[in-house]
Amino acid sequence: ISMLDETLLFKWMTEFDHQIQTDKAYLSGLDAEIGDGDHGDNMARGMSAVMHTFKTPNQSVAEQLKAIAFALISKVGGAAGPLYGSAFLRMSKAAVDTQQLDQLIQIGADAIADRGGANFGDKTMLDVWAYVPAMLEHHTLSSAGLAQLAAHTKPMQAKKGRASYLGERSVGHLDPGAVSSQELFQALLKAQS
Amino acid sequence: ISMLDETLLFKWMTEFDHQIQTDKAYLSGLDAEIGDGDHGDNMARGMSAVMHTFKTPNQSVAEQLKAIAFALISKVGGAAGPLYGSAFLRMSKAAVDTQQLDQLIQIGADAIADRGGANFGDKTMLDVWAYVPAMLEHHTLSSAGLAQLAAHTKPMQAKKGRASYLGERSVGHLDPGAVSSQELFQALLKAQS
Amino acid sequence: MTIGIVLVSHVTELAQGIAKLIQQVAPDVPLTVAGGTADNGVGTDAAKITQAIDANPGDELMVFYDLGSAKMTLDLVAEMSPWVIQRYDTAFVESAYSAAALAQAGVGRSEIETQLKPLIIK
Amino acid sequence: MTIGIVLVSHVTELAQGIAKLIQQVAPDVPLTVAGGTADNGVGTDAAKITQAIDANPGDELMVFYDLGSAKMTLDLVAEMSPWVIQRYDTAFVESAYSAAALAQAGVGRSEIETQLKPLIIK
Ligand SMILES: Nc1ncnc2c1ncn2[C@@H]1O[C@H](COP(=O)(O)OP(=O)(O)O)[C@@H](O)[C@H]1O
Ligand SMILES: Nc1ncnc2c1ncn2[C@@H]1O[C@H](COP(=O)(O)OP(=O)(O)O)[C@@H](O)[C@H]1O
Ligand SMILES: [Mg+2]
Ligand SMILES: [Mg+2]
Ligand SMILES: [Mg+2]
Ligand SMILES: [Mg+2]
Repeated sequence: ISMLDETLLFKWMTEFDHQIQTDKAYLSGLDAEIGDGDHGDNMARGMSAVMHTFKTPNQSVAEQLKAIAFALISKVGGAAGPLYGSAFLRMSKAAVDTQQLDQLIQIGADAIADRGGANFGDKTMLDVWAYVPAMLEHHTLSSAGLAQLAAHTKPMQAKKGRASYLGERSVGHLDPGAVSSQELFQALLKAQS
Repeated sequence: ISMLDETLLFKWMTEFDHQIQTDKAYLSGLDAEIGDGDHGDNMARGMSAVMHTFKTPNQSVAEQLKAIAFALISKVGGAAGPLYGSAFLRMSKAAVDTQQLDQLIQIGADAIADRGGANFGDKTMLDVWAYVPAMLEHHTLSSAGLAQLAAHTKPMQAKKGRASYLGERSVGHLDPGAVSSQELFQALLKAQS
Repeated sequence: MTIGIVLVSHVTELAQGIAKLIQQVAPDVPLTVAGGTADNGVGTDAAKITQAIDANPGDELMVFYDLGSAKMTLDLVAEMSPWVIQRYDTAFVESAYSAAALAQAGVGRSEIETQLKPLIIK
Repeated sequence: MTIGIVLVSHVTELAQGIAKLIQQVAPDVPLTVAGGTADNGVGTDAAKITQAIDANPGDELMVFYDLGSAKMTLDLVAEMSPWVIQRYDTAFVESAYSAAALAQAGVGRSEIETQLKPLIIK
């Protein structure tokens, strides 16, 4: 089972930031279909702030996760802010006791579920986060598997977030938060390789 | 039974305008207790515009009533605008067929009830308007009687308008629209005397 | 039949603020607003409402408002207007947002109205 | 225990517009607002919300919001705050107006909450 240390966390966030900045317009475009068209811009702003937090030297994993959480909470400006932010905040608290990656991601997924009140199948980022811990535990996490998780949100009808206002019309579109979460965990794979 | 002609209408509105301008602060003060504190200012603005309509020469009673209605609708700016405005508008349509005052006021009261959806006892201007036609018909309209009608709104709980948001706390205050309506019909008495 | 949305508020900034929220999710839905009195005080102005209705290029207008006196002025104006105007006694911000998002997605008026039912509060 | 009201919106003008509507009927009720992102775009800003909560002199704060993401940021901020904060899933404009009018009349929080029940829509 892999562990989250300072080096991996830095590599992970660096890869994720890179991916988000590259896909900014794509993610906002997905959000324009069933939301307000800002998810890529929100995440790009948030991740720029996240990268700044690494300038503070000698932070523990817990401290670093907390700084990431606050950067996301402060800078994202959309629903993804308190959601990703709550995930990292709860992970930072847990990181005092465990650095086991699957456990930390599970704690993050729980935090997202608590903050947003979504269930599996509600067409949100939770539909990616919820399945990653088991994949990590069983060493089955793969880029293709992550892409499939995000793709599964396409036929779903949104029950939470702005897309839920569209009712049945939300069917047939990828959930932008699920796609950015797919990229988050693809970045983790890259950082580990 | 008294009839509404051009002369009486002019005298009536002149008296009402005078009373409203004098009592502007008092009426707004009543409205501040259970509303937004602008009823006197609203009515004063509206009546100034009403007085302007008399500058157009040789208007029939129907035409004049219509001009009054539009002045009130355009200038009052609060609930009293569409309410008094609807009353005068409906009266102007009826005035083509009848100039009988009690009938016209009854038509005005019906218009207020239709526009606002209030019932008797809902603590609105309707609690004055509704009783005036019968008083006119039976020659019992008096200044004291009108004061009593308005006073009756004091123990009522508001069911319509801003005061209704206060629930039970609206009890114990005069309804500002009932008081301005009291003044409207007191002005009619003065104009007739 | 394109749907147009009209917002009627006692306060200019309130109507414009909702418009800003809506335009983000419904850039193609015709939207016009009337807020405040003629001199931008708190209240409603029949002329502003008439203008918001006349200026809206939508074929059927869905109108949302804040408080009761806006409703009465709106009704008066709507009665004298030649357009197809429907007024909703629903939560102002939430229902205007929902209706706009649905209209943007091409949903028709009667289906939008079904979705607005739980938002009827006045 | 004085009641304070806090408005949290995705749009600065929207929060300020409701404030204008409310202040007219509730001049003595402490009212603070947080609207829009840090650069006044459409969205929510945790710092603005924190400030609106901290700056409100009310002893118990009743908080109203427009859309779900404002609610989540608000919840996050409220959890970290030492104050008594209650968030309402009610029609934004209508419930904030009602609560303010009642608070102005000296009505207590639990009685206000009873009156807000029919306005719960989210
Ligand atoms: N209640 C919720 N629970 C879980 N995820 C949610 C919820 N609401 C929104 N989301 C996620 O947030 C994403 C949208 O993020 P973003 O565009 O930044 O926020 P906003 O909708 O405020 O503009 C959605 O695609 C979805 O994955
Ligand atoms: N639905 C209604 N039906 C009848 N009268 C009403 C109604 N709503 C308000 N009123 C009357 O209007 C008066 C308030 O007028 P005004 O202060 O000009 O309007 P606003 O409340 O918009 O500021 C109330 O005192 C009441 O008599
Ligand atoms: Mg978005
Ligand atoms: Mg957004
Ligand atoms: Mg008033
Ligand atoms: Mg007013």
